[in-house]
Amino acid sequence: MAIIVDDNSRVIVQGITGREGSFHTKKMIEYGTNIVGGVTPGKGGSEIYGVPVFNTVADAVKETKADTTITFVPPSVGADAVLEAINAGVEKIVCITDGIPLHDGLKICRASVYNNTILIGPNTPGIISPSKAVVGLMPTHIFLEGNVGILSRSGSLIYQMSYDLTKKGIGQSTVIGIGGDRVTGLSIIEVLQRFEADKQTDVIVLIGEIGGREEETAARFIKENITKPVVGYIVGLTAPPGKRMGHAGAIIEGVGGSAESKIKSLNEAGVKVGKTMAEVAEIVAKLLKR
Amino acid sequence: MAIIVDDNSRVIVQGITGREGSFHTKKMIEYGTNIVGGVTPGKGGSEIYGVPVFNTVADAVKETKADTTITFVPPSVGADAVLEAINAGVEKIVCITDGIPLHDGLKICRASVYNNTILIGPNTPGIISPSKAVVGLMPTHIFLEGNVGILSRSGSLIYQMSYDLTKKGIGQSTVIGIGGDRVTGLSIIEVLQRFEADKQTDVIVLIGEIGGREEETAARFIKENITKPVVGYIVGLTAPPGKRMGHAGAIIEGVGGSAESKIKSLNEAGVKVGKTMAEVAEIVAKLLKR
Amino acid sequence: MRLHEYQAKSIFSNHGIRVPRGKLAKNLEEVRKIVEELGEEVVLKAQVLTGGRGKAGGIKKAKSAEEAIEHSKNMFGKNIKGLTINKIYIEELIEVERELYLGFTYDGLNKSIVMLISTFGGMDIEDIAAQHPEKIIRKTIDPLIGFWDFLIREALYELEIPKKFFKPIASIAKKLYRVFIDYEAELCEINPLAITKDGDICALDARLNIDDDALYRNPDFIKLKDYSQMEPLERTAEEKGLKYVKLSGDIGLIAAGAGMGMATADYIHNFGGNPANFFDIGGATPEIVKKSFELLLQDSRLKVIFVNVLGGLTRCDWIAKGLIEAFNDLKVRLPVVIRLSGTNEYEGREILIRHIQENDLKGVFIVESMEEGAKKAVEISKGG
Amino acid sequence: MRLHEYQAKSIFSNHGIRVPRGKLAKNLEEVRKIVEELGEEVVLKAQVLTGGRGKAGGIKKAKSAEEAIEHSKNMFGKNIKGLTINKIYIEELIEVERELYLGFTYDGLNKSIVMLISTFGGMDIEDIAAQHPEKIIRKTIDPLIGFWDFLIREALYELEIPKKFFKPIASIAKKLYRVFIDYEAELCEINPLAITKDGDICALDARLNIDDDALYRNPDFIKLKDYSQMEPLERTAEEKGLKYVKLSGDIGLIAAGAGMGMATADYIHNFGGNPANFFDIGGATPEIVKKSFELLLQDSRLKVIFVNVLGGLTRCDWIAKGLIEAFNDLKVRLPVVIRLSGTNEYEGREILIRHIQENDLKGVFIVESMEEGAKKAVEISKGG
Repeated sequence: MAIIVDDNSRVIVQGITGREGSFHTKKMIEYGTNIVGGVTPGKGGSEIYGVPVFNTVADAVKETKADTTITFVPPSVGADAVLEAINAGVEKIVCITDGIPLHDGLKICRASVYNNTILIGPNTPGIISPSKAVVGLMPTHIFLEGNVGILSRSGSLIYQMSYDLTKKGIGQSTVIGIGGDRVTGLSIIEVLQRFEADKQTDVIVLIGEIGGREEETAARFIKENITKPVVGYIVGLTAPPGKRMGHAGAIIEGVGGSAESKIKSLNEAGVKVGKTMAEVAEIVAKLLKR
Repeated sequence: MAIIVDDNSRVIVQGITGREGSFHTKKMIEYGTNIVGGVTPGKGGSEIYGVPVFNTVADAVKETKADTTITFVPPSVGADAVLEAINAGVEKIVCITDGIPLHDGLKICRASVYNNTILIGPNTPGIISPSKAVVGLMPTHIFLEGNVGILSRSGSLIYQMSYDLTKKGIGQSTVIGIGGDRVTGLSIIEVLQRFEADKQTDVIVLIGEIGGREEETAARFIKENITKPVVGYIVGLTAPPGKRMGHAGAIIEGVGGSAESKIKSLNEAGVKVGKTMAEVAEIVAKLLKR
Repeated sequence: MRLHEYQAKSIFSNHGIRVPRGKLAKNLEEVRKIVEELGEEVVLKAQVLTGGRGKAGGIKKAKSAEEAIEHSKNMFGKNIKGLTINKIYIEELIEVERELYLGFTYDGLNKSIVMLISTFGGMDIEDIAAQHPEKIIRKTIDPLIGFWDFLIREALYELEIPKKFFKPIASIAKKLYRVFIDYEAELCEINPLAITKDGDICALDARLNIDDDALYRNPDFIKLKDYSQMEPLERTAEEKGLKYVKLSGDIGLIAAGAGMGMATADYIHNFGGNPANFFDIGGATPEIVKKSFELLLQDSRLKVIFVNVLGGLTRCDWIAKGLIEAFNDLKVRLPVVIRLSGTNEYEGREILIRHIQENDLKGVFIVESMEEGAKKAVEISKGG
Repeated sequence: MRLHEYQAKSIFSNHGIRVPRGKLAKNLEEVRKIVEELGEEVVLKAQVLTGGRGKAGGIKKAKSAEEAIEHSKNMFGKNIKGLTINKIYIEELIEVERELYLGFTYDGLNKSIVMLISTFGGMDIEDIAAQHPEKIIRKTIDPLIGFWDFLIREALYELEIPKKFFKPIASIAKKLYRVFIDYEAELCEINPLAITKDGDICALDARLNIDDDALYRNPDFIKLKDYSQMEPLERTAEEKGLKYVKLSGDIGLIAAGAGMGMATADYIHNFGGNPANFFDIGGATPEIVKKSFELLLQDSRLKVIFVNVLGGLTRCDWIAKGLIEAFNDLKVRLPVVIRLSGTNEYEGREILIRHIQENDLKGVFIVESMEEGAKKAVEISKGG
């Protein structure tokens, strides 16, 4: 099981011959991800790490039957890469690219909804189903196969959270960064639904952060639809209001969106929220012992 | 049964207080259509023919639970009216308006697909399920309830076709004009699928015309998917190539699109094509006697 | 509304697409001046709103002003497919390495915009489609998502165009798409799009058809309409807002609805007659009916008029009123066959029949069906 | 990037939105000239990039040049929320009948653009939301379908605004939406949008925040950036392309990833310490690490630096190289606590530990976890 990606995923890499694309392609292949090809315009016909390179996603899909893509491209062509993949019929798109303009982001996220494409990101570290496949740039050695599903907007926090769990011997079903951009594709709720339906997942860890209203909305959803235990962590308690903290999303604007309001909503939905990620790991450990 | 509209449809009229809107509202109510309200910005709170008038479609839907709308508005606001209805969650939109700019048409037709809204038209005479409901501006007295489904891009031809059938005592399940514009919402194929699934319909009459490729595509679809007998009529045999014959769609451009090629495709799909509509009526009569 | 080449080129050029240097000449004097100004070998192109100019002698090269004037004498005032040449566009001659086709239009079936591109430029797209279907790349553009680089990239790889031309062609494609959107075009086309000997890209021809229904948003274009390129009756019809198309026969047709108009022409043909026109008065007011009669009565070819109405939006009572006004105010010297059904048909027939009886109109025949009317009209046209 | 009111107003005005007549003054002489030019009662508005100017004395009315100069003397050089006033925008005073709020921004949750409109203009939208939530109308705009009339019509009916203002407000809303789209804004806002005593509509204030990620497509705006409105260290960081936010404590933080940066600050706080900043070096090269150190070492408040890396895109070996360069080339007089995990952590730790041992660096502490590092840094900051 696990969600979205596993050993059956047929993955291509957009920007496979670039510096980061090739570095992480190698790491993904080493981890066992079924990388079936890559795309770099102008490099079609060549090979890298034993997989064929194509000029277009359409060619790659036609030749490799890929169902998943990961984009390592500069922000100025980030939207183009995602739309190319949607247009070529790729089912799942992991958009690593950080810095895609807001208005491009709005268009591609909406286009992915309209075309029933799963878009993870933009500005995501990717997704890993430990021991099955990684489609992303995570440090794979900190993950362990198991029964905890983790999701977050922040990449670095899913690393830390997984690390804290793995240190305790608690493994993960799938760990997913939904992306740190102002507008992203797959939503927290859609990931929660998938974890709820996933047989491998017994506990869900939701990492939220200040800004936006998604965690509050997710809390309501959890209360009504999620039967599995959910443990939360919210980052940004000490972030000053009105200052942008790196992430585009991580800025408190308007009513709500503060760490306190998010923790309150989650608590009301029966979600235990840890003060540190180590504390979250302990709560998870207790839940699993029951 | 019948398709798309029947006595359960809850219909509002956009532009209900206008000259044509009010004229045809009266006729629809007289025929028995369940007109539950209307929309004219600025006339909200008033009444016409015993139904309430609202300022916006959203208000009308909220108050009347309408699921169907018919738009009698000028072409310059035709797209706006359709998008307002889509946005208000109306399920079925009959867009009478003739002369909506092409680029507006492209947008609203695509938007209706993305929002799973049934859009009939633009530039349609509407739809009638005889003895149940008319949502359109057809001369209702020429229709008769029965088991023949009729569809056409042209309004005047569905009148003539129904007239020729009714004269022979052959009734119709639903008669639908999908719209004469260059780009329209509900496609021939989608209507064929609905007639195929409709228990009231035993024979389908497809009226095509020169221009476009839709009839050719429909022919392939019929061959593979439609089990009910289909009878065809193609208009425009004597239309000179390259001249626009009233209908935007009715111009032969590019390869295919001629009346001959359409008749050939239909014949190959096992569809009998009549030379006149009276001949079509005779073919239908024979089919029904079997 | 189709623009002339010179008009379309001016728009393309304003959008950053390279076109040959050129100017419009309306007489021989201007031809001389322009050729001397351009100062090199030139191409003379007749500005007529139809395809196939080249084969019809509407495109000529000239090396000198004298040669240009010679050619121009053979062009001015001549007809190509019935359209008079009264303007010649004169351009520098471009040395061409390779000719492509590039165009944007809509695709009703897919509710999309479509880009067409081919390495077989210079031919009609219909001919390329027929002879080298694999050499036309069609790229579907979602009208809500718009035109993105990957589409042109895919197309150029499929066409196996050398990589060095990707950027300039992509750039032109984006500009042409911009024209298509900004001017609400039905069609905009560069054919041929030349790769020049010096490696540049240049639009040798330009076609731009603007959506008539959108002209109210681009009112400047209405002024660009060249009525000299229309059949006189069609021009009068257009000026009066009527939907009229001239055909070659002797039976005048007035029908409510485009489909009905075409079907009526087909029926006439089926019964051995020849329609003189196609006239759609769908949704008409009495005034439109009268105006239509006015127009038809100017057509000396006609032997009979057939009015065929099965009205929905079109109300039979209004049609009847319009007919009566026509009978009262115009000299209707031709026989008229009338079929009147549909919305308000009882009211319409009643007032019409009363008028016919009261005024004892001889040449007016009320028929019960479309077949009957078509047969009757054909019969009269044959002198029956 | 947030523009000044006067910059935004110029853009709005170019898009056909009426704004009061006004000019920018940089000194008292200009103030006098402008007030005399405007020739009537004026409003002086401090151009500082923060909200709440009015309450902080940044907006004053004046009936004469003398009065304006008096006010200006109290403004120029003063601070509002730490930002220096060095420009005053002077406008004609508009007689206001009624104040509205109108703004466009994005809604990440719905992947949409959103229009906000309220009859409670002049207040912060946050305050309206808190005090009169029913008085803010939110209209979701599909970014692919765009802004259509029905949305503003719905909003105006919901707000029960008199019908006569529909057209002018709809017209301004469409223009403001055009600005939002054309300038790739994150936020554009007119607050208050005044209905004037003479029945016209006028934008009394103007806010325009442009998406930093899209500036490469609108390079002219980079020049408009007012660095005088930034904290010096933040300004240096921005100029060097670093992601730095100044906080109030004494522990310098460098973390890989925005989430990790915030979490590190939270952890520090949890253990009783106070972060002096937030610094995200996610995906950094060695050079970025060194530059970050350079910046932090300029901050005299600091007692310790905590480097917290659990790298994905960020490679630990690169971080280590950057740290070594910093140790070699800069005078690192502060203790440094380092946590290094993730991608290439073994390589990174190895070269770092070797360097520490070989150079016998005393103040550098390698820790095993985020908690340990946070505790150690707090301890040092407390003089431990």
